[in-house]
Amino acid sequence: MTLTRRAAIAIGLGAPLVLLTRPALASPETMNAAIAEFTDGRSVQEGRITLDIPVLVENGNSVPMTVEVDSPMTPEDHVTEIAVFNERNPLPDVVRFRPSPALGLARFQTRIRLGDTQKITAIARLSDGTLWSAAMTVIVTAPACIES
Amino acid sequence: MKRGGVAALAVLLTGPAQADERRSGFDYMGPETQLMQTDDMANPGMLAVQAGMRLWQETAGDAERSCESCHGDAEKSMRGVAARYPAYDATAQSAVDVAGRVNLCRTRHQGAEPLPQEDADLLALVSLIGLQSRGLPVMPDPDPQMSQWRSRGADLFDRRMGQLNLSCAQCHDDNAGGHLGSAPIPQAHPTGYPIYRLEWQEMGSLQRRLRGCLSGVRSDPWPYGSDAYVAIEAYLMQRAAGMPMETPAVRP
Amino acid sequence: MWAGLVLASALTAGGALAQGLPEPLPALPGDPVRGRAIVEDRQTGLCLLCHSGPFPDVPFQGDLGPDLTGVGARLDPAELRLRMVDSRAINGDTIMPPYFSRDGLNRVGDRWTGETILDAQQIEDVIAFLATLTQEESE
Amino acid sequence: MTDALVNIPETATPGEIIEIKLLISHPMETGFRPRSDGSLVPRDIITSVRCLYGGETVLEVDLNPAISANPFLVFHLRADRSDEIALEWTDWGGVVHREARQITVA
Repeated sequence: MTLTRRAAIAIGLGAPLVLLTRPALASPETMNAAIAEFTDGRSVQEGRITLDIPVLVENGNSVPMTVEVDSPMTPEDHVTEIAVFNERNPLPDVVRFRPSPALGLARFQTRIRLGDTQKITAIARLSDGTLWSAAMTVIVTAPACIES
Repeated sequence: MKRGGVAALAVLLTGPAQADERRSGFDYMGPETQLMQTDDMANPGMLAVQAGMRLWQETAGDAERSCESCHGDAEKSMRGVAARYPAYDATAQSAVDVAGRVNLCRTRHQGAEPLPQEDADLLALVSLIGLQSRGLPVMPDPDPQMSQWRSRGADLFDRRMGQLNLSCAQCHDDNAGGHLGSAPIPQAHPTGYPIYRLEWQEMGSLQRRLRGCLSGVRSDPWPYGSDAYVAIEAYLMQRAAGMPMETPAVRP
Repeated sequence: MWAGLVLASALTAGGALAQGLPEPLPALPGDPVRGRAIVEDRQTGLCLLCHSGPFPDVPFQGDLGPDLTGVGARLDPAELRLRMVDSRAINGDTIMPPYFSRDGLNRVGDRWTGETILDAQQIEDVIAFLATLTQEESE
Repeated sequence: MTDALVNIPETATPGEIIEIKLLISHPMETGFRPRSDGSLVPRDIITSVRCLYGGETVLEVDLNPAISANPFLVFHLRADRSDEIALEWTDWGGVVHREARQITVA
């Protein structure tokens, strides 16, 4: 990697994490707009999908996230798409999974960036067209030491 | 050196009083970050190791030699090596850390330019070498020349620096386990370098980590490669004698 | 310079350490509202990296220094001022940075050479704010 | 050359749901990070990951700048036949990287 990839900031012992995500923060409104586009105005029910993220994370640069939908994953009854949204990163979209029933299990794990404490929302679209959601608030701690 | 020798050396170098109370930075991390380190398939440091394995076998420099040309299989020849470093190099009349050793090999034996500090290839090779000591106890170089390096490192560790006027020891000895903001202050045992630091989002050396603290107290870091860093590395590794190596570690 | 002189007089006053700096620094009277902002800002005051206190809106306060809850009842402004200006006058081994002293510093980074962590006005503002923290328990 | 760690079981029993892990060496530059002169470091991310089982797409993943550096992905697959399992990911320049493994199901 190159030296230029390191931000030339040396503020002292305390500095906020947000250097990654400075310019334009998304807002709950932009997240809601992105969700509305995904759901196409259909109603969303709570349940069937679970979102597993540590409530308190040590560094927002790498936050483990697991999303799982309670689905038999058969050709007749399966998940067609899962979308994850956030409300305070610069962009509301985090990740989308489009599984086929061949997976057998609708469970996905990845690591995400969170620029700040915020609400994360996951929505699953099933093969019958219904939409299911889960949401949770994740507290991102500010690292104490940031270097130049 | 045999196992008994390791234990004896550990006691000799650290004194028995510290032995029970030393904790790796690993112990201060949350379970998710710990799992990121312990699962080789989830640990981004293993990407550096993979790159290091490729580089180990690639020739470099005018001599058209690879690391492997001289050292053979890294898993055999490099076992335990990183646990001894920094070590004294009689020709250079200097203590060198593992990265410094790689660069000495490049200039002396490969006819290649030294790699810049924090160069991804250098970190990859040092990660590969470090992995071959994972789980082995830190076993500082017994060369008597090292003692002056360690005492210089101890002096620097205890010296207040910067506008905030703090020494390494004031945080990492006197206040280890306390919290600076939300961040727990670890005891400064460098058993896992190079580390994948979530803050950096890439691999980095102990020198980079030390520079971070120097900037944090509003001091000017020494240039990369300075003797001052090697001295502190040597001192810290002596304090960590007997603790298991963790390379490549993950830290917040 | 000025701080150094004040500190020297504090250090020598009356054999035992003087416990305070009664004279305000050359600044307008401290403003507790500005002082609170400085204390709560992790990049300006840095205070809550090490201290906790009655600051419900600030997450993740440190625990290295004394809790600031009730500090205004425990210490008078002169005592607060000395601890802010240079806490080494109270305890030579303190981890409290010298907020208004350039004495005896080592390897200060170029960006900060010749600068104090806070200026006189900021110190007075912080003192004015800390003096308001007289409630002994946080709610 | 992109480094990646790919973990796909070599064998499975028919109908077994296996776990697949992928860790890709990539900075996932967000496009929002300022340089010291104020300009932004251009975005450079992996945009998508695909899994193919015997040539049939079984999973597509869309990635955004909110995915961490060195993207890590864990998912599952019902192993019902011996065949090739391939992982393909597309970078910002549109280049597709591919790692494939053979699984024996018996």
